[in-house]
Amino acid sequence: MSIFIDRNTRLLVQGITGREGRFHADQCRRYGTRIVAGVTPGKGGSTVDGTPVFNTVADALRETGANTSLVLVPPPFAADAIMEAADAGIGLVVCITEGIPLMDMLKVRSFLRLTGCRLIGPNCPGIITPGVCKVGIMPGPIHTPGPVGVISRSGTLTYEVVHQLSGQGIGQSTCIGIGGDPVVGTSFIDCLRAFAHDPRTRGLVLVGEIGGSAEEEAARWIRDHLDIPVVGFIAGLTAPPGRRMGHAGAIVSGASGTATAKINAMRDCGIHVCEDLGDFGPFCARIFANLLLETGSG
Amino acid sequence: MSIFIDRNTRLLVQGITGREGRFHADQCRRYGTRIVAGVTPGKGGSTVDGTPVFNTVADALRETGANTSLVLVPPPFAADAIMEAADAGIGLVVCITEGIPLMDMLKVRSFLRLTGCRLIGPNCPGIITPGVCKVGIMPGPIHTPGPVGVISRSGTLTYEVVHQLSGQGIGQSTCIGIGGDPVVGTSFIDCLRAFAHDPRTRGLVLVGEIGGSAEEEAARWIRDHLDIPVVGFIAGLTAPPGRRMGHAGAIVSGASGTATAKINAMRDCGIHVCEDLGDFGPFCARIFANLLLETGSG
Amino acid sequence: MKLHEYQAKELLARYGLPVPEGQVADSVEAGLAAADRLGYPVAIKAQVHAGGRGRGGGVRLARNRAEAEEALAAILGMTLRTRQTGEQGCRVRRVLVEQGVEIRHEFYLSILPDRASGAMMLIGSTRGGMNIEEVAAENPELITRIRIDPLAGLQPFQVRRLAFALALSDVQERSFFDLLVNLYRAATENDLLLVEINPLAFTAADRFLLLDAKVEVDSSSLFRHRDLAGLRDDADQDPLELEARKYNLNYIRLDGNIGNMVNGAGLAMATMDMIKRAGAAPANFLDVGGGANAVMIEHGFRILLADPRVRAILINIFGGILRCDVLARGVVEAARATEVNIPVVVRMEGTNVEQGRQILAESDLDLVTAVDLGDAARKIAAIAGEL
Amino acid sequence: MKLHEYQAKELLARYGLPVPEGQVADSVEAGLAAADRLGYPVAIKAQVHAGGRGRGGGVRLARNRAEAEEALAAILGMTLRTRQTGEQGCRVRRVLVEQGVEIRHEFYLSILPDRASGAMMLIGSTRGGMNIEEVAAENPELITRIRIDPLAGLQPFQVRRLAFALALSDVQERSFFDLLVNLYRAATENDLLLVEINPLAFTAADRFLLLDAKVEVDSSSLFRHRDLAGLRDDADQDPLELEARKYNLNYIRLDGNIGNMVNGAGLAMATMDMIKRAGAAPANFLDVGGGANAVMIEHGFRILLADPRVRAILINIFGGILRCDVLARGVVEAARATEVNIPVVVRMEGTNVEQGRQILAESDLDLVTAVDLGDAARKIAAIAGEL
Repeated sequence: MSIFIDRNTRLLVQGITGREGRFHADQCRRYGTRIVAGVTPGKGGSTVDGTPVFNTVADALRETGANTSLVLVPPPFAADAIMEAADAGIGLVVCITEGIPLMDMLKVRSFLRLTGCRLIGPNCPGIITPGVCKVGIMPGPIHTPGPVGVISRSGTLTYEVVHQLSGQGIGQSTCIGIGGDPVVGTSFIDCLRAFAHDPRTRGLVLVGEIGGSAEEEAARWIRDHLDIPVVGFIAGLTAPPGRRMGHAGAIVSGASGTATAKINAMRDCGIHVCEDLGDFGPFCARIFANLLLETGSG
Repeated sequence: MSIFIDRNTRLLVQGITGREGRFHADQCRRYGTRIVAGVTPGKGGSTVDGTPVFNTVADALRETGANTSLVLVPPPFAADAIMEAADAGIGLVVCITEGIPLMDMLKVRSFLRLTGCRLIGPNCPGIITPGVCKVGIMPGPIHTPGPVGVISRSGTLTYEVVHQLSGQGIGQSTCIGIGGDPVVGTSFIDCLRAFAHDPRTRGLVLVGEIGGSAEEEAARWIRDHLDIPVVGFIAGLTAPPGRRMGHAGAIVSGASGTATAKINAMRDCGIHVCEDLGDFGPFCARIFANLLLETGSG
Repeated sequence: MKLHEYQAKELLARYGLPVPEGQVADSVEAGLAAADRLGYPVAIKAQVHAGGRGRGGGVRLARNRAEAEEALAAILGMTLRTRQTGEQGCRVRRVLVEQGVEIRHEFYLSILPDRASGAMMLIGSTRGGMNIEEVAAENPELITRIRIDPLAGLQPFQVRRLAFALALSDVQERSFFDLLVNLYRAATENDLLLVEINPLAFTAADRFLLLDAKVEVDSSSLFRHRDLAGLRDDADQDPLELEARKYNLNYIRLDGNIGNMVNGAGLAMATMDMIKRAGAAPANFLDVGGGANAVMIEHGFRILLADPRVRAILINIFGGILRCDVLARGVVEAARATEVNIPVVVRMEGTNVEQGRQILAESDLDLVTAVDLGDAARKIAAIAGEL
Repeated sequence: MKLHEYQAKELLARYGLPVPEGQVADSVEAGLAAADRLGYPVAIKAQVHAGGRGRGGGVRLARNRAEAEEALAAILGMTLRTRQTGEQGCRVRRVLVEQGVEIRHEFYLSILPDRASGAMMLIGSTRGGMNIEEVAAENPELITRIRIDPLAGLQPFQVRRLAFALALSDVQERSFFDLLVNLYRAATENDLLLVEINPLAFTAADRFLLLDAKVEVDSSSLFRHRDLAGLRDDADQDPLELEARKYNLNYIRLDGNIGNMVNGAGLAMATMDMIKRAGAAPANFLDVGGGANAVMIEHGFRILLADPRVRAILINIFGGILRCDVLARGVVEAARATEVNIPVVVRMEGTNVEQGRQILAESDLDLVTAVDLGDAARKIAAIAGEL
């Protein structure tokens, strides 16, 4: 099993006629994702690599029954694209776009609450259920199916973590990049809640970074609700305060949002925090040892 | 049992220092409703008939633990008052005010969906659980406790109906006036859904009128979900098309919203429609006869 | 509250919306002067609160001065009868004289708060210039309805959706966004219950033009739109309805002869229905408000008695909290003050109802007391049978 | 992107917000002329992108011409050191000369998008003129935070709540509503990450005045705010950071001596942390973007090498989909083009990683290949040990 995406995912790609859109749509398709439609305003009626393109999400939904959308459009148009998908009745939107104005995201979040649509991202690599369905820009081959769920605020750091997990024979149930912006559609806790209902997920990896307090809140939620092993990692111990470290959300403001505070909160809540990224795989192999014996996926 | 209000209702009255506000707060109090606070901006710190008055709902909530609000403020300020209550965390708002601009109500409805607050009204008499709690302006003594739920778009017409029910010894579980405006906070179906979960409610009375299609939708919902006897009444058979009959929502537009269509829809869905208001009580006594024998409330 | 076309266009023009050049006129001379200034051809359009005025002869095109003079003379002062006005029709006191334009295509466009969805609704169709209800009945697929959340407001994707549905050309699409944004602002900022542009023309000069505009303002919102409140034109209103409005009474004239006065709109409708069931016909709808009092009742009596067709009156007050003794005294005094000389059936309910009935019975007036609604219906039926 | 106080006030004044009369000056002469025009007393305030400038001596009050001249001479050209600028400080090139006002009370007011609640946040306090973080630490009950839904916008009840919390007088309350409405509009229409008015003065003339204004604009929004984009002042920026921005590289200078170049911000932070764990210190943060390519890597090399403190470089590229042979060729060419003469450790991962490593190994450059992150850490530790 998995969370948010599975064999029933019928993917629509917004921005499919762009260079990035076409490339990543193709990568998802090759991974096995069922891509049913693309949307680019004004390009309705054409096809991209065999996928029909529509002018509006409403058209695409009516014609193809898409239920998930991957948004690969530039920042000025991304918020509108997300709202279009939500308004049309898409249940899950995954937005990769980096650099969406914060005010746009605040409005999008309220808009989505009115429609009941879930957004993953923006500024994220997407979501993948290894061996089944990939909705994002992450490299497919580093993933292997298995019992560990991965949630992360980062892109390539997630790939690194997953790569090391797979290297140790630790497969993943679903890997989600929630995004590096200060305001994202789906929080750590939203993911945790979903994983808690997935019986196949029997261990978790949480990859956080400086800025905000999402990791602290997630840690407390884990303490109160989960009894499966959780490994944590926090990037940014050496980040100077007051500077945005690449991600719009990665900033230590005054005394809040430091890596140390997050690591301490995680430890206090029983999370196994790995401090050496170079040793991440072996560290997880130790924590998840029982898990691997049980499932035989090691 | 009952729906929406009960012994745990802790009522706040917005506009309590006004003439109407004070009068109806007192009537509710005399009926047994626990009134814990009043709100009138600028009158914070005073009391009305022993009830403390606050400047803001947030203050009132913090100091008194109010969970329900009765809004008795003039139309220009009513939408803001409702949103203030919802924003502060009040779970149920009952708004009596007539004449709130429609655009205000549209915004209020979306705002309430963001907060998860329920609104009854506006332009309604309120809600009463006979013998337990009254949040509204209806005359208390005409009500008697019992097994029949009443839902209505009207004010005095509801009193008439309830009066005749009580006259026949048919008590009520909860009576709700959902309001005569075209856009209201709680629909017939919302009420039906709540009544469906109330085991003590074993019969229903639905009082509708011309305009819109809420009665038709309610009738279909009843057909699909309920198996208790339902009596219907529709006002406005003689209303001319194109004219608003007092209530902002009571208008036949073209072929839509006629009393005949509603009556037919109700009959088609198995609802017992009473066409003679003068005979309403005896009509209900016949329909609810078994009910009364079972409960002994007759 | 409906606006006249010329008022609607003035309002919309303030939002940067493109309307034809035009001028309102209330005489043939003024109309001709306007036409001369605008240049021919001109359209001459009756300004009345009724749809279907084109079919009723209220709109004419004039290619020259002579035609304009003829059209103005024909329209000004005419009694326009349309499906909406009914038989009595309504008199044309004003016309709008507008510059004629060459039209490439006509669209339909409207924005209104939608009671079913609780949202703003944007409606468009390629079938402009036609009655939209007929299009809806015959070609529903030619109508696009787009729901707009009232908090979020109009979004670019919604404009795109409509633009694609209307198959707009590139040149049309370019100005369509601003057009919709401005129209939406006009609708929401002025609490319009309807703004309907039918047709929205796309002209030979490659621009959109609001050829006709129907606007209805939410009367409940007038406290915050003083400017709009001033645009009310009651010339075609029933004088009794106007009189009732002065006293905050909700009165609507109907065709029957049994006057009735009720507190509360739902109960008032139900009372009308009861009169009909009793074999008579209600002369009116009259809601004196949920919390009726003696003064309201006196005003109500005066309104009812001002209608010479009224042969009997039914008063139905469900007071509940109201004290019936006070109410009964009000009814007696009002009946005396207005010198009622037709049968009056009074049914009331509320605190002290026995004392109330006694006061009615002891008065020197010919008031018939009903103990409940069934009784009231029977008594009205008896009176109606003797009329 | 931070604005200077004078830019912020110009922006806010366009929204009808009351700011003191003032003029910006970059010389003593210009400052004096401004002061003469405004009349004494005047406030003279350094215009730098750093808080705490008052304590650092960057703000002075001058009661007459002589004091103004002295203050201007002292502030213009000074190197201001505050908690925020750190030791190197920043040079004052401009001052704002403002009319002095008599103050009755000082409030604190700010509006910002709040990441925790995902809403706009309105913050107010009666403790104006003080560092709000200190107030929050010592007297949290004196700070009122009001959450504003971004779709619904600021509502009257929210203004009332703040007005009561600040215990405003009637005369204050009357203008407070417009003040907040305008400030909220300024914040949302300009994509401000922060607008902080501290203090908001209530003057002896019974009016509010924005005595100081701190504004930060969302850089991501500049595509729709051309006017604001033009206000960027990079005078105090690190030149390498400016250079990096030209190439869309995300570079931040740090205090160590191990340069590093990584694709992706999270991995870049983690790589810095690894360098620290290896016993060395990162010289920088450098994110060349998730989809790194040869050109980006060459630009990255140039930026790293332009810092004379850098004694070794670690390149960490997790390509995934990227082909490592292409990447490796890019690294080799870039290293050659930039004439790197310090140790470079390269760790990369992705398609064709073996060919990539071979290309690195076969180049005539002194590139150290690491097979994984652990290996990279050990190799950097070894190099750092020899520095």
